[in-house]
Amino acid sequence: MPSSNALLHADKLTCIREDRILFEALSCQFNQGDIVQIAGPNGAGKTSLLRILAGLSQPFEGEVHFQNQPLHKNVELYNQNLTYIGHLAGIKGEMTAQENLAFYLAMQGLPPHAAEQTLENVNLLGFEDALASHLSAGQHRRIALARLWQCQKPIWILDEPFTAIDKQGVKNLENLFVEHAKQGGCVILTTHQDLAIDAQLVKTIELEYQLV
Amino acid sequence: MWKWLHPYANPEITYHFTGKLTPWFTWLSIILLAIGLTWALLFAPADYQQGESFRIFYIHVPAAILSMSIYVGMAIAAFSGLVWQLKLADASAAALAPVGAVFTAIALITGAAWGKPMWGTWWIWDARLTSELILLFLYLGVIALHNAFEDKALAGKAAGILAIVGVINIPIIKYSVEWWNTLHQGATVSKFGKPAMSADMYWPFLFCFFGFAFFVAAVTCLRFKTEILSRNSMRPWVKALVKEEIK
Amino acid sequence: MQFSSFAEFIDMGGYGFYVWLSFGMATLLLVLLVMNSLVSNKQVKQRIAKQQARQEKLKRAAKQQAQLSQSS
Amino acid sequence: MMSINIPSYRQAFMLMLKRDLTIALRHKDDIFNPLLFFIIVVTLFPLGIGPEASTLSRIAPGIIWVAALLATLLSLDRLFKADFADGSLEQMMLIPQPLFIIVLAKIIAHWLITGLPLIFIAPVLAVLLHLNENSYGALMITLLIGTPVLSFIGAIGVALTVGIKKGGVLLSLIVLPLYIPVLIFATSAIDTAAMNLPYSGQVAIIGALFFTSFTLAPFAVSAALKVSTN
Repeated sequence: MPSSNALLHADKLTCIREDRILFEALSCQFNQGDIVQIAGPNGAGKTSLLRILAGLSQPFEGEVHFQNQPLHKNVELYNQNLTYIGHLAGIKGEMTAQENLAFYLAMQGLPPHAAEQTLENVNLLGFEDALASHLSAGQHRRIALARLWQCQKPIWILDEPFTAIDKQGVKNLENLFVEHAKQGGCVILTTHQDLAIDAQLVKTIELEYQLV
Repeated sequence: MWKWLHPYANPEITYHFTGKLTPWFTWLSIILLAIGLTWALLFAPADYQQGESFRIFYIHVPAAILSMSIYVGMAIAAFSGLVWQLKLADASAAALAPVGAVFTAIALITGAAWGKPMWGTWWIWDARLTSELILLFLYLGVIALHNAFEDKALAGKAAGILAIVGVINIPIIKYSVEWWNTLHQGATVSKFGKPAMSADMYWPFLFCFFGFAFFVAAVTCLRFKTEILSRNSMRPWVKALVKEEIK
Repeated sequence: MQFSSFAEFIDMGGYGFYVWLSFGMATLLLVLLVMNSLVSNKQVKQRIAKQQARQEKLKRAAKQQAQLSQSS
Repeated sequence: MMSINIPSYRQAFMLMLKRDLTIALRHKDDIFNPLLFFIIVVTLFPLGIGPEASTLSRIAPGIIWVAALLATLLSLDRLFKADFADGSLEQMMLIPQPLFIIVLAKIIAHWLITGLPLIFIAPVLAVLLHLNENSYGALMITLLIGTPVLSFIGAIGVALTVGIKKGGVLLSLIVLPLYIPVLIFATSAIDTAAMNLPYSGQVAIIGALFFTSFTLAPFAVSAALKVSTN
């Protein structure tokens, strides 16, 4: 049974992709102040698990609960509390870095002028007016991640956030995660790198590649 | 309210239940069709206007009625699959689509073959033939969409949404085509008046209709079983069942 | 019985071609549908059997490797 | 819980609309290619059929409307495909506002970019096809309320096929049969107008189709997108 302060808990999730059971009857919970790393080899279902937790995919069986209520009953409330950044950065090449960020901030109810200042955090100052199609994949990812610095939503679900990010950037992100957790947030992420965060702060959920 | 449905939501139980029903449907269909078609071809009287060509009626009309009702049935199944998240309802919708398409094709072909001696041409843009043709397109769209997805559960959901959109459109399309038809052709083409059917025409028709209906049921059961298997291939019961059957 | 001879039955009062075309095409389509349903049923079962065989092979390989790493 | 002030439905709608229009205006091919296609298809007909004015004016409504259907179909792919490919669609699914608001904004943006230009160019093409002089009003009205219906219904088809790699042909198979009623009533309204008869009946029916698709399509699109992004 999940404890009452669980922000998010998964109840007996089963995920099936093209005739293969990725995981079965997986239960886990995420509390305020948690940094949870989902680990496992390629094809173990890390991304699928994150997408199910974010409400983007439906599990074959089982359910995700947010504040002890099934997800499908309060999608809007859940989405108010969730930031998900997946493999794809969701950056439009036809818009500038600043416009891209400003759009996502505005959808959270934040003023667009916050965008310029936030781009500084991800080392993109000077690129505000560059069309995103002229920027690299790493820079796209940094634009996408930039909104985390402004983000007031407690639950962060991040799929491989460190891909194509330089060392300093990774360090900044890690500091941000710790800060967020201290303020009562919850970070769920996958990564192939070792986190340089105090091991006591990080929980790990290990997914195995199942043969059958 | 839907609690009583629960055992049927279990794929294993449904699979075996369907397996038990299939032979009943098959035999009923064979018997009814044997009686109905023999009666229709040999013993039913010829129509006083259309002569012996009227015998096409015994296939054409059941096929046309079934083609429409299968689409509606498919949409209802898809709707319950979408609303109550019944995975088996999606599977049954997927099983129905090809059957419906075949009956639509039969209705079209027999309609054309009946039209040639009656109207002097294989095809006229008659309201009923036109809407039957559009119905065939709707079926083909559903089938093509279903085949385009690799994940069968997603395929069922997507095809289901299309079937529901289609069923909302069918009355609109039917109405618009009928209206278009009267506008452009007026009374120049005499449609078949509803033939006043005598009892010796009515009975063979009923036998044929129910024969085809049970045929639909039998084939749908078979396809439904296939769908259940392919969607549950990772389940132990499916593996055991397949191991037993393929030796 | 409406027909006095077999030839008359085939002729269908002059409409033979159309009547038999209808019945023939309908039968053909229905037979094709049944065949397709039977074949796809069989194919699905074969696919599942194949997949099962492959998984068992993988499992055995994994077991062997585990034993090897244990003994070394 | 931290307090978060989320934008209202109207604000979210406007944000989305503005974003899509900005992208389209910077990517001008999206506007001009379907328009060019529309013009070329219409010019092909006289070349294929012959230049007699009477024949052309007889079939002009059909040609213009069929070309409009095909041009809309061609432009539909852009509606969700780019957003699906770069991950923006996922982000839109996670916006706190109901999905149908976002969908509605995107469809309206699509119509403003592709449907509206068709309406402006259609009278010029009608001149080339010797459309009956009485019919111009009917042509404009049917295009004005008919092309949004095409966008709405088409959006359902795109939403269903967006995750499929070769969805182009499939899209036309799915969508074109659903376009038939609009085609029938629109061309008939134009024909009726040519005979100087009142065509308000047909326009009323297209209007009904417009409101039906306006209210129902966003929900169907939302459901379809959830399946496609799964």
